[in-house]
Amino acid sequence: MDLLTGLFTTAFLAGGVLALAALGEVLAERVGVVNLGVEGLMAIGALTAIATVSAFPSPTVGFLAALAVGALFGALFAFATVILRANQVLCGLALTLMGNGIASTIGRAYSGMPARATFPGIDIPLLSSIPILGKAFFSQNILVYLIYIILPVALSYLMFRTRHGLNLRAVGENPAAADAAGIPVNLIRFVYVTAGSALAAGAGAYLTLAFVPSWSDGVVAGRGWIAVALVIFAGYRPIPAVLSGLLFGFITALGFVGQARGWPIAPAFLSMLPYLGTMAFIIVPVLAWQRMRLVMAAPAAIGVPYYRDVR
Amino acid sequence: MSENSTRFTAPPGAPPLVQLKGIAKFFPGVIANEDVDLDVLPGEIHALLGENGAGKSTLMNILTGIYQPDAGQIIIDGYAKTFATPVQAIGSGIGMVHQHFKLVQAFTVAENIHLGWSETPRRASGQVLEARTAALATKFNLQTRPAARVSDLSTGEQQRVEILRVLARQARVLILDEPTAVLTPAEARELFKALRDFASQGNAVIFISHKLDEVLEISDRISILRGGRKIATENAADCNPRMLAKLMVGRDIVLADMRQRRTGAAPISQRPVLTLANVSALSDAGDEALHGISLDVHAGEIVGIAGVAGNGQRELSQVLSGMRPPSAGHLLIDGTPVRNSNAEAFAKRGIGHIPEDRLHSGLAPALSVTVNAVMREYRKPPVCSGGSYRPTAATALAREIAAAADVAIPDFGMPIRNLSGGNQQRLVARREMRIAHNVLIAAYPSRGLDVGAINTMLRYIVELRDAGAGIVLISEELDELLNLSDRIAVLYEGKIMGVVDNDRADIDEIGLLMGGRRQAHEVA
Amino acid sequence: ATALAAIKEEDAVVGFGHVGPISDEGWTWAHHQGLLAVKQAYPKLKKILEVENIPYSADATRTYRQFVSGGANIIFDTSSNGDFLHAVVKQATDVAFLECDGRVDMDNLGWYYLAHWYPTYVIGVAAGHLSKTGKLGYVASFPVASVFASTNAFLMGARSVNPNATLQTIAINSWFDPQAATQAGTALIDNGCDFLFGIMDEAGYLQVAEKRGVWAAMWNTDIRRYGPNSYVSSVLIDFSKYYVDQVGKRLAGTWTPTDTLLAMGSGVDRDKWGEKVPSDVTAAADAVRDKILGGWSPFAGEIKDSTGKVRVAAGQKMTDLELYNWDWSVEGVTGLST
Amino acid sequence: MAPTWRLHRLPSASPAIAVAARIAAILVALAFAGIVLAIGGANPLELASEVVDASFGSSFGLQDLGVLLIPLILTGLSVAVGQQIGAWNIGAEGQFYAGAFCTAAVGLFLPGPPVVILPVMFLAGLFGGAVWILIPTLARAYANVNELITTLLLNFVAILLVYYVSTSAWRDRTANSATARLSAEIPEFWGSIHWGLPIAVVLALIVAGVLAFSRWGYEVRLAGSNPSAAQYAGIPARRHLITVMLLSGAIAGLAGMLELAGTVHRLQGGISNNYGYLGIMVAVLARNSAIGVIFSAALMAFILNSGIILQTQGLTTSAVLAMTGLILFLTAIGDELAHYRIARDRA
Ligand SMILES: Nc1ncnc2c1ncn2[C@@H]1O[C@H](COP(=O)(O)OP(=O)(O)OP(=O)(O)O)[C@@H](O)[C@H]1O
Ligand SMILES: Nc1ncnc2c1ncn2[C@@H]1O[C@H](COP(=O)(O)OP(=O)(O)OP(=O)(O)O)[C@@H](O)[C@H]1O
Ligand SMILES: [Mg+2]
Ligand SMILES: [Mg+2]
Repeated sequence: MDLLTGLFTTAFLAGGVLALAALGEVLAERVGVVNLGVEGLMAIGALTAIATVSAFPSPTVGFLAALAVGALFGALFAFATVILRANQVLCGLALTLMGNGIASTIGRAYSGMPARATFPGIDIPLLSSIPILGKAFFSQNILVYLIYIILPVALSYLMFRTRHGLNLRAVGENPAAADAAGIPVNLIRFVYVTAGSALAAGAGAYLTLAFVPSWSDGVVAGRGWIAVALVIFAGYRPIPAVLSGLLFGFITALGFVGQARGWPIAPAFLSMLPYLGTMAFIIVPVLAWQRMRLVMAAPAAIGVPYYRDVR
Repeated sequence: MSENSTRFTAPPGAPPLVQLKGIAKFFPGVIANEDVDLDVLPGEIHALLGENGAGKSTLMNILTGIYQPDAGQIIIDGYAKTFATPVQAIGSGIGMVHQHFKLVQAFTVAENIHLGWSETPRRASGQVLEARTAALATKFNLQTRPAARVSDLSTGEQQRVEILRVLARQARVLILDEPTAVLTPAEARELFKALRDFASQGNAVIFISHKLDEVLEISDRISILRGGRKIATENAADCNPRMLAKLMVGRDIVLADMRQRRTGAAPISQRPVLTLANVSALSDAGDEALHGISLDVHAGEIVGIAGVAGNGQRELSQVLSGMRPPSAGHLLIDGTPVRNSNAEAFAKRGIGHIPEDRLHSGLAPALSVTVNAVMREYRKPPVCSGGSYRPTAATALAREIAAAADVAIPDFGMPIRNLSGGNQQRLVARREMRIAHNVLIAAYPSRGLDVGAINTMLRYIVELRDAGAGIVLISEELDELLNLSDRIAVLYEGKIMGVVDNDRADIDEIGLLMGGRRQAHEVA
Repeated sequence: ATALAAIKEEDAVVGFGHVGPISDEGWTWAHHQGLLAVKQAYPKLKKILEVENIPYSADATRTYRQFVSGGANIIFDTSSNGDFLHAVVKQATDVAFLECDGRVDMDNLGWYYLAHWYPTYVIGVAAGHLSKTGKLGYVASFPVASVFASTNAFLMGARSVNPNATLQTIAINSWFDPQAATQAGTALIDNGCDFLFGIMDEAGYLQVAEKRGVWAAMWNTDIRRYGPNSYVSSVLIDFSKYYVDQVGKRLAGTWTPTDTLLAMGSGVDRDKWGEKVPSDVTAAADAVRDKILGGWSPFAGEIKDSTGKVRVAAGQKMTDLELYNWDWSVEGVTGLST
Repeated sequence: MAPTWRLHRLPSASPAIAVAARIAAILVALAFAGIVLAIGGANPLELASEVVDASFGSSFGLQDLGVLLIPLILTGLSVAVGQQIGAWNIGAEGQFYAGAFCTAAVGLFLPGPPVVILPVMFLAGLFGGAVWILIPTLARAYANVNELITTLLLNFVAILLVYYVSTSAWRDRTANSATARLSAEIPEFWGSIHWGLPIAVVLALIVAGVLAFSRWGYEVRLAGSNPSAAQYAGIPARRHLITVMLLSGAIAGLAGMLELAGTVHRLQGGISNNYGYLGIMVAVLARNSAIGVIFSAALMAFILNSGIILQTQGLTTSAVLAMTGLILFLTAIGDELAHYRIARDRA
């Protein structure tokens, strides 16, 4: 396979994990809740998917099961942070610990088993024969299309083109105003935090059903944190979130290609590339265009619990 | 009240639109409302009066489903209702424009109008919402800019958005909580007309205000709350300001002419203490907000700045207090030009500043009363000496300021946001007066205060003037300006349209200047 | 050093500290098999303590100290914790310590490791036969000694068949990151490699090789099920005999610290060849294996390093300790030394 | 009317109730874990007594706690200091490594007696941490770039850098992917506890003191709480933001320095056991109080140390991890519930 095509192929594959997790976090943060449990949720999702396909060898069932279990843990987190209004940072970090711990405890039984079913690649006729990008993008598994096209477009449409999207964004911007306008703040927060958690778990499932199709303890390897960072980078918007996941995946892949090609840079420094590159992509545009600050602004009520009775 | 002929008359025996019975609401250690009965009839404008903290907002928050009453009943059209959430209240035709606007700053006007509204089309793109908003604005005759972000709007514009939002939802009861009077007299008249029209269709308006004249002008009946209880409901025709003030506060309030100087008061100085020479300044967004302003302030005089909020007042007060450097022109203190603007240096030279938004720019709401009280004097002994900060000395100073401001504070360590807005305002004023031996910039010092508190506040200002400080009084209350100022400058779109000597001032002329017209004959 | 006093089996406590989870199907799993062998050999042991995922930090000291407090008589650190372990070794002089890949001796501390370069050379021979492009790929963690030995032995094996073979390494800069290993494997294949080898615990790059239809060989255990068509072999490790032996000595009162490199055939070997590997290839490779078992060493001069400098003169033979401490790349290996 | 009871939320919880809620949360978490363990066939009470015994019953246990406390206090302090000015320093982990890196550079290459070297190392640690947060600081101060993401990203870079030097240029042939032992070590004063512990505690007290009793501390609090009020009072908020963030980084760098020169002695990958991230929890548990950090770090050290003890008792790492998470989760909930008071209303 041509080198560039390979580069894009792994970029799409690796970026998908980050993109899906970041999409989940966009949902939570858009309604004003910071969920630092992404890393743990991904572990739970990765395990659930493997465990499920080992019983029902269908990747779709495995993926859906991961979404469901992710939603369950997300609901627990949402109950604590939205209903009881406990500290979001602490609960999120605790969720990560719990998720990792539970996943690797239960995961013992599933280590060393290749996924019994994975998402196969589908060649899209015509499109897949476009040079370079065709093979890289249009002969991927179905999840890749879900992550790169269907979800971001749908979520972006939902958020910015519908009544419901208007309401949910208002909840993240000014819950008191949303409440006074008759929007059920806690319900919306609960639902989106839960849904976002489901997507984070889905990112884990994507790992074990498509990317590295097997479970091993620690398979998430810190990507949950990157996803959280990318959400800020993407200005809390779905399409940029997905693109930033792709960008990160691309720079990572570039580092490996650099090693394979024998670039005269120490591997450790090539491995730093994605982090430094992301930083540059954050800082430089803001320095260059003042307006970016407005566009990138976080929802105003992010991280703040809402109490109707307290001013 | 008689000028409007098309009064709505409810059919005999029709139930009140809204009836509150025995409403009570308790907060930790506070009785916000107790045993409140209130009837609001179709077709009437019903004013709600009361001191700061009397429980007006709380009562209305109960009626709109934001708070749950601890006792009592809400009856709409004769049917008992429970409003567990604001949606249910909206569903029953109750809409409220809150004292603290409930708008999403990052959203456009159109988006705010359509928030949480069941009639918003499911598929709602920016253009669709903006078109609908424009249509609504025309229908209800309320000027708005549908595509503008709320954070770019003046307070007055924001208020219009709030009203439009409520009206669009076919509210039958419109509650206005201290519509902070950010309108020119003409605009206010327009609003009142809109309210009258609204009421004349069989709807009702509940109008909360501290401005007694306005209340008398607009309302049919007036209810008065004191200490959470309803004291009285009167026909507006039977009331006068003095009597209302007495009912609210429980004692007589004397509204003196503040321009009287007591004997021994400092005279107006010959030389200005503060001079603006052709000063321009940029706004936060980077646009020029002040264009070549020239103004002198003399010791012992009050210079009023009239104008609709949002015409550069914020920038002007910041330039005058050293928080914002002029982009062009000169600023002179005591005749010497100031090179770098710095709030600290200005404070040192005796320039105090009561900011427009006291809670968010003059205070750190989450920090203690002490920390906030010493904000202007912490740099010098006894609070600080040689880099060390002495909490006990700071608390002692805070006590002194609180005593002078006549505010009782149970615990100087509690966050200042727990104080009522009125008390915050008094503390800020006293704090600034301590350093303002040269000039005091007072931006909307009486905004949101009840009559009693306004009286106190204005007395403070006069006291300071008499002690020989120059005062810049920024206000949208023409009455207040006329009552205090020696001269009135009118600000419009960042320019001074004219400076009027109080003795020769004419309300209508000032009103026109505020609207951007220089001469009376331009009116077409 | 004098031997530590004997203890009765019923009173004895054995400790195992691992770097990863025993479920890793790799390094730690293999050591855990050793533990199971000890359990079977000495069924009356009072207790076997085992802790996984010991971080390479001061936490290791805390853990081993807990072993000592828990009454351990002999402790295996299955992945060198260096100073973190030695701090405890110095304090607990009546406890026998064994550090895998340790390199340091004390009165009550010995070390052990595997002469993995021999089976690796054998697999390299197979790779020389199987690779059509002559471009071999290696997924590495960090440029540490075991990685140098592994890459060098592998390429030397391949070059014994195909003198033009080259080895491209990619270091993922982590000991464990299946996602990165997968990407690294992909990048190697995209760059023309048709045989992947590496030092990873999990099967990431094997699964890539399977998908892309190239050959792959692994470390530690038999994980051919991840890539039945690609699997060539594995550097199979087995500590059972060694562990049973050491525990036996400790019980008998004859334990003294030793340095041990487990030889091919007793602790380390190639795995059973993959089903798809042609029999002529396996035969050729196994012939080399037999030669090594017979005492021949492939690690003899002349050996040049990647800059072309002769490091081992003709006629000279590298000792096992030199092989163990290898820290330069042989000619043809790219990506490790910079 | 019958007396009615209702739930009130107070703006701040009384300290006694807050402590009680925290203890209750931990007990509930432990009870839950105990039940799970009992179902799995273990004896939770025995395990519990083992943990307490191993932590407090022996001098070794206390030493382990003490050594663990040092990095936790400092990274917690680092995060808490950043919060004073409203900055989230998620990068204490990276600054820890950077501090250790600079310390190692001094310890490996600067000749001299320990009395000279140790102070230089101390400064190097502070310097390394501060340098590592410099770009996030400037980006936040001058371009308002969210420091949360920039500091986080730099963690990964710092870790890679340390792995790189300790496996290549600075590697010691006799050690396994680590540098040689540093030329100077912080002396120990009780068992394995070195002078880093008093340094960390004193530093926390100093920071608390400076924040409470200096003009600078006053200005920082004001600027952190409300930047517009700071502008109003003529406080140079940007300058304070920069100093405080650099200080936050320097403190985390010092944590790396003390861990390296006092506990680990060789630079190597993985010397920070997620101390930077744990510091976030320590600071949140302490509600960003510099003195509170000492206590929450002690709590965290006890939880972590108990985890190690439980592992030697046969519990898996992952089970211990899950339990730690549960304790923190319930603690967060307990902290919030402590604000509520059931009151009887005058009816
Ligand atoms: N959320 C709250 N928490 C605690 N106490 C409250 C709260 N809201 C209101 N109160 C109490 O209820 C009293 C009534 O407050 P409210 O805001 O209704 O007064 P108001 O009449 O609207 O005053 P103003 O004229 O200043 O707006 C206040 O004095 C306060 O003590
Ligand atoms: N979060 C809070 N917790 C407890 N009490 C509060 C809180 N917020 C406000 N209060 C109480 O509310 C009272 C009044 O507050 P409020 O903001 O309604 O003032 P206000 O009466 O409306 O004054 P103004 O009209 O000048 O703004 C104060 O006495 C204060 O003790
Ligand atoms: Mg009010
Ligand atoms: Mg008020």
